[in-house]
Amino acid sequence: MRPNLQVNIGGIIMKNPVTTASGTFGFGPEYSPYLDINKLGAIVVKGTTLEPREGNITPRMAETPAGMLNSIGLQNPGADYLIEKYSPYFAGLTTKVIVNISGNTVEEYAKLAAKLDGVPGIAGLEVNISCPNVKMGGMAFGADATSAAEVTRAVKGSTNLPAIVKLSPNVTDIAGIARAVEGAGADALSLINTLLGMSIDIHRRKPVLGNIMGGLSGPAVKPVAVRSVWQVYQAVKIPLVGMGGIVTAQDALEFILAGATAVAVGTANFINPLATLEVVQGIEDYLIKQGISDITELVGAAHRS
Amino acid sequence: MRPNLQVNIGGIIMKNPVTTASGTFGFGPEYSPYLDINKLGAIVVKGTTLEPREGNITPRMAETPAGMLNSIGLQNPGADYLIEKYSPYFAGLTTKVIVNISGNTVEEYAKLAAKLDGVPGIAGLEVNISCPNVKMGGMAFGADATSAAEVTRAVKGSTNLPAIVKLSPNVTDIAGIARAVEGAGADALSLINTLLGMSIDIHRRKPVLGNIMGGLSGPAVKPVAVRSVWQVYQAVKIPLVGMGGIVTAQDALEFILAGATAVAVGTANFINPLATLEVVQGIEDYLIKQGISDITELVGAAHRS
Amino acid sequence: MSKIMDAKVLGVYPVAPATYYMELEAPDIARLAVPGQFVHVRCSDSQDPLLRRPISIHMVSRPKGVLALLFRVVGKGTELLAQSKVGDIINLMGPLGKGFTMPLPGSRVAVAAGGIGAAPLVFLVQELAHMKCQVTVYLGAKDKKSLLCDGQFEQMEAEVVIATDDGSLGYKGTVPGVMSKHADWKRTAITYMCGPKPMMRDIASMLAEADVPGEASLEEHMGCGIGACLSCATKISHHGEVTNKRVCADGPVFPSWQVVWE
Amino acid sequence: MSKIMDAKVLGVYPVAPATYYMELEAPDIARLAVPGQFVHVRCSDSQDPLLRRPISIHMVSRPKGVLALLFRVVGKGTELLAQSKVGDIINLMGPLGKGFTMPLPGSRVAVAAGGIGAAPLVFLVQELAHMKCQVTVYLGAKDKKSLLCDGQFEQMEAEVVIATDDGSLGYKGTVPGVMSKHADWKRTAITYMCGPKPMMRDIASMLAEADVPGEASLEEHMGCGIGACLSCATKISHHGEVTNKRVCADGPVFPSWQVVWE
Ligand SMILES: Cc1cc2nc3c(=O)[nH]c(=O)nc-3n(C[C@H](O)[C@H](O)[C@H](O)COP(=O)(O)OP(=O)(O)OC[C@H]3O[C@@H](n4cnc5c(N)ncnc54)[C@H](O)[C@@H]3O)c2cc1C
Ligand SMILES: Cc1cc2nc3c(=O)[nH]c(=O)nc-3n(C[C@H](O)[C@H](O)[C@H](O)COP(=O)(O)OP(=O)(O)OC[C@H]3O[C@@H](n4cnc5c(N)ncnc54)[C@H](O)[C@@H]3O)c2cc1C
Ligand SMILES: Cc1cc2nc3c(=O)[nH]c(=O)nc-3n(C[C@H](O)[C@H](O)[C@H](O)COP(=O)(O)O)c2cc1C
Ligand SMILES: Cc1cc2nc3c(=O)[nH]c(=O)nc-3n(C[C@H](O)[C@H](O)[C@H](O)COP(=O)(O)O)c2cc1C
Ligand code: FES
Ligand code: FES
Repeated sequence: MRPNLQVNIGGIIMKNPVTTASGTFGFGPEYSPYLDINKLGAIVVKGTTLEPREGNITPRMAETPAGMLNSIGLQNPGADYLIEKYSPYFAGLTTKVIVNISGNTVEEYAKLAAKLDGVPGIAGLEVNISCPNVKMGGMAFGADATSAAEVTRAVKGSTNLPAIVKLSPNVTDIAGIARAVEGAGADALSLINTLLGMSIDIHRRKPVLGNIMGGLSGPAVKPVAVRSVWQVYQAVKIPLVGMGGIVTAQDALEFILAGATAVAVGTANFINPLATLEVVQGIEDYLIKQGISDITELVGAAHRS
Repeated sequence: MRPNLQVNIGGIIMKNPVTTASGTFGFGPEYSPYLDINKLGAIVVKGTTLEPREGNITPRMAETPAGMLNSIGLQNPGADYLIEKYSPYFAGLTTKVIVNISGNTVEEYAKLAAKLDGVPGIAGLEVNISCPNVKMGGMAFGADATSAAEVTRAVKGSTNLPAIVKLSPNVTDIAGIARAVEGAGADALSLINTLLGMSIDIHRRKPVLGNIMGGLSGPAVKPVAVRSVWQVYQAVKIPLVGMGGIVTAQDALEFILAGATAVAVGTANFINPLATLEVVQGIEDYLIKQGISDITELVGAAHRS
Repeated sequence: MSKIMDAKVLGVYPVAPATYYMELEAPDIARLAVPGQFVHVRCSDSQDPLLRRPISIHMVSRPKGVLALLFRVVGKGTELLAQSKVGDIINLMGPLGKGFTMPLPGSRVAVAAGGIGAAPLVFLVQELAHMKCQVTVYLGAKDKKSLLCDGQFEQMEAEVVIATDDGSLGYKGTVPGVMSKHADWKRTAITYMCGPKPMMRDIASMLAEADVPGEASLEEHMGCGIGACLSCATKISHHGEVTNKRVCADGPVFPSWQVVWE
Repeated sequence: MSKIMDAKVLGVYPVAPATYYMELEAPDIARLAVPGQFVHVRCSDSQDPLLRRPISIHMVSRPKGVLALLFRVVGKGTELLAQSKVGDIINLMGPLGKGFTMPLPGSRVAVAAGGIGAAPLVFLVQELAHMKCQVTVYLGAKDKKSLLCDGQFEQMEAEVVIATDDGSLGYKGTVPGVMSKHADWKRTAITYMCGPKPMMRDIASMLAEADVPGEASLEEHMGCGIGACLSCATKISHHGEVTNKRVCADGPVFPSWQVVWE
């Protein structure tokens, strides 16, 4: 018998626990030539803002040991374009589509949440309060429990869509922020966004990235991400979407055992466009081999061993 | 003409800017079969506490992508043993020896600092307020500007030795803590200590490390470390010792350009016991090639480009 | 047919200082590729280096199902590629990106190549030759021994005008330098270019002044290579409006007058 | 003479499922090594995998300057080692650690080996044979085809008592199981052991009960391999006091009655 892979992320029913990390999978169609997107539990699409944004200056990407820095800076065509151009495509998918949203102010988050409410094809929102690459609407909100809660409350007050709040690892106490966000009504949490980092070009004697600092992602950050999921799992009751350096099913299982109900694959898509599907398959194989009939039994199991 | 490599770290004159990261180089003799320690600018020895400590349970180490987790937990023979057994050896070296100290309480830091004052062979103290591997005497002090300043003041009030305060990257605002520590009288800062991380053994379904969480070091953390040095350089005037993932002279130069006056090699010693010397040589070669006569010209140069 | 595949290495040969020619068995790419497109190459199975490397399609042999690359070793990824052995398997994505716009058959065109920038232009000139175009290649390099592909261009009956920085072969100077002495390119349908940014910027402004169309193949650091991550943005000006375009998916070839040269 | 060196691969051969025998040109190690010591091996030039891997010294040929390793592929590092080719250069540190305590020449001794634990014991039995010791080897494996080094032990004129988990060769059961049926080891000067922890723990308690000395070679995950990082701590009880000792520098061989088996 095939094990149950279905999970519930704050009201979003995913047929399996694997989704994509925002900003690494475009809006979906980019990856269609490589895999059947409908086989994923959900896709989380590129960070969207109320108005279109051009993003940061280039270079926007630098490779680092087992990782990469990006400073895209939320380049995106804006919410209206998303609704007009992409939502029909989303509505045609059988996988769930989650839109990642950012704002410069609490009001912008609220407006955006209201605007996306009821748009066909959108199953939920991921509220990005942790982007290290923009001056406002980013990490500032996520660095502090009070403002993180405020954004959460504003979003929840403006939409009926499930809200997954995305946490930053660049904080002293991620569990405290998680508790505040849960208290403000978040349906689920996702973590981690990128670690703030930078590289210097020693020949030109200046930062590699045009924007100086960027967000570190990829395998390098996995230990920090697993630790964050572990700590937050102990602090809250709402479900967690774990991410940060997941390349294989083994990596994904570390997150699930640490307490994640679902996982997202980010940077690994660039290396292997089939990574998400391989993770789904590998999780299923593991469950069968271990004689576990339901993935949810595994969530947080490392806390109970 | 050979360029000047000499630097001054808060009163400790180093013949070149390269030292070792505490806990990765033992007390020195362990590496003598591999290199002439006297060729280094300084060595920073294993974290020392007032009383001997047995450290954490095993496993204490796990490899991660381009990095490693450790949860040694400050196993060390205690200050008396250090003074009796190692200080004569230290006194015989021509390189500078810096002792890394930790305490459970502010008073313990002060006592330790007083005890090491005037011990022959000890050139300075590195005050570890950032060890993620012990319940007390560790990261707790470094996670908060007030307690970080308090420890600094206590140490400075108890010793005439230069005090380098070692900062944790596991905080929301490392620059703020740096400012507080500078204000409390620190002679220099070193950064970064390890990032809090963990790994899970998916077969045994429990954390790999006996202590659950550990400190992440190695190339994986370099972008976070360079960013931290960059931010702290803008915040304080005292000299910085940069570390975190340095393997080559190129890596070390990134830290110097970001604002470090000296650099420490840690995890790389395990991979290549000659790494420190190769870094010294590579820095000198770079200076010659770039026609720079004094290393200090390079410190923070990426901020001025 | 997927755009991701394992390709077998058929040969790797050094052809100039730190420069290698590699042949791979990749029939799908050979069949579908057009000049100016690239492949996104996994240089190692390990996580160091982590990301793929974009390399232009240098030549294809459709009947043999062979893809040829020409690359310069500049870091870890290209070093690993250079070390690969016959029979090794290399994972590729491709063909990716939009290639050069082909002129009308029989047109007169110019091609400007600087250094390793010659790599994609061989495939281009191959196609132009099939289309009976009259091609002049302005080919630049640091010195004689670094010069790439001159023989190939000549075999395809292109006129080749050589410029070397040190004058060890042909004109002493840069490609824009030698072009400024030649007026030929002003009378062509289009000038295609690939090479260092300063070279392309200078040629682009010469073209703009002479009111001749041009296309430039750009480089930016890439993550996904397929338009999803927005790492590879480049500023493109269209009807006075400047927007960020993706080198991997909207390019790598752009009209030279639209590129915002910085 | 430094304890770090580049060694040339002279040969790599599969000898059992996922198990490889490797010869390296390492005259300094061959000259200095004693049984029970190990080398710390750099399996890759990249940062993935990052750390060295500790591998026991399986055999040395002093006249030829050859070091032999016997290893099982369990992950990335050993996989890379297994893939190395003749002529490849591998960086080694060694010989490291403290080896076995040698008995008086001509003594009667027992050796207990489980699985890949046989690797260092071949070097040991080689030396014991030179010392004209009378050696009984209790050799365990999962099954017949996984059994290691039986031929080598026999060539060195040791008595070999075989146990396999599935009974496909020799006694059906574990090494402590077969030892409990044999009384021979009780009359030896010492029992040396290397193998899975449960095996060594059981033998250690049998030895303690019979009041026979023993030495066990332990494993812990290692950073530096030379005593500097304290990664490889193991609990050792000495005169009732339990302290953390370093497997790399204070061991890997410890008196079996002092090991705190957990
Ligand atoms: C569309 C396109 C086509 C290209 N075609 C060729 C070709 O045919 N032959 C050839 O020799 N080179 C070509 N390049 C450049 C080639 O991609 C880089 O030289 C290569 O990525 C360097 O990798 P590395 O690991 O050796 O160097 P490193 O410097 O170690 O690379 C570090 C990081 O920077 C990126 N990077 C470094 N240089 C470049 C660059 N010039 N362009 C984009 N990314 C870079 C790498 O991809 C990697 O992510 C092309 C680049 C692009 C964008
Ligand atoms: C003193 C000593 C001698 C050894 N001698 C031999 C030998 O002769 N033949 C042999 O096959 N194996 C031997 N081992 C075990 C060998 O070191 C591991 O199998 C090897 O490190 C696994 O590396 P990997 O990359 O293949 O596996 P991975 O599981 O990918 O390794 C991940 C990390 O765990 C460490 N690790 C995993 N297993 C072990 C282990 N059993 N002991 C120590 N570290 C481990 C690795 O070194 C690495 O840091 C010895 C171990 C020690 C401590
Ligand atoms: C190129 C790139 C762009 C990203 N853009 C966004 C974004 O728009 N919104 C967001 O919340 N996270 C963004 N992220 C962060 C990822 O969603 C994810 O949290 C992070 O990369 C860690 O996962 P990974 O290591 O698997 O990539 C981006 C990451 C990358 C690499
Ligand atoms: C095994 C190990 C032990 C360490 N012990 C200490 C310690 O006792 N005191 C301390 O301040 N830092 C300690 N550190 C942290 C290092 O000094 C250094 O800050 C960190 O490893 C980052 O540098 P690296 O990436 O070059 O290793 C230890 C690190 C490692 C890997
Ligand atoms: S490389 Fe990802 S969009 Fe171009
Ligand atoms: S591995 Fe470093 S002390 Fe043993």
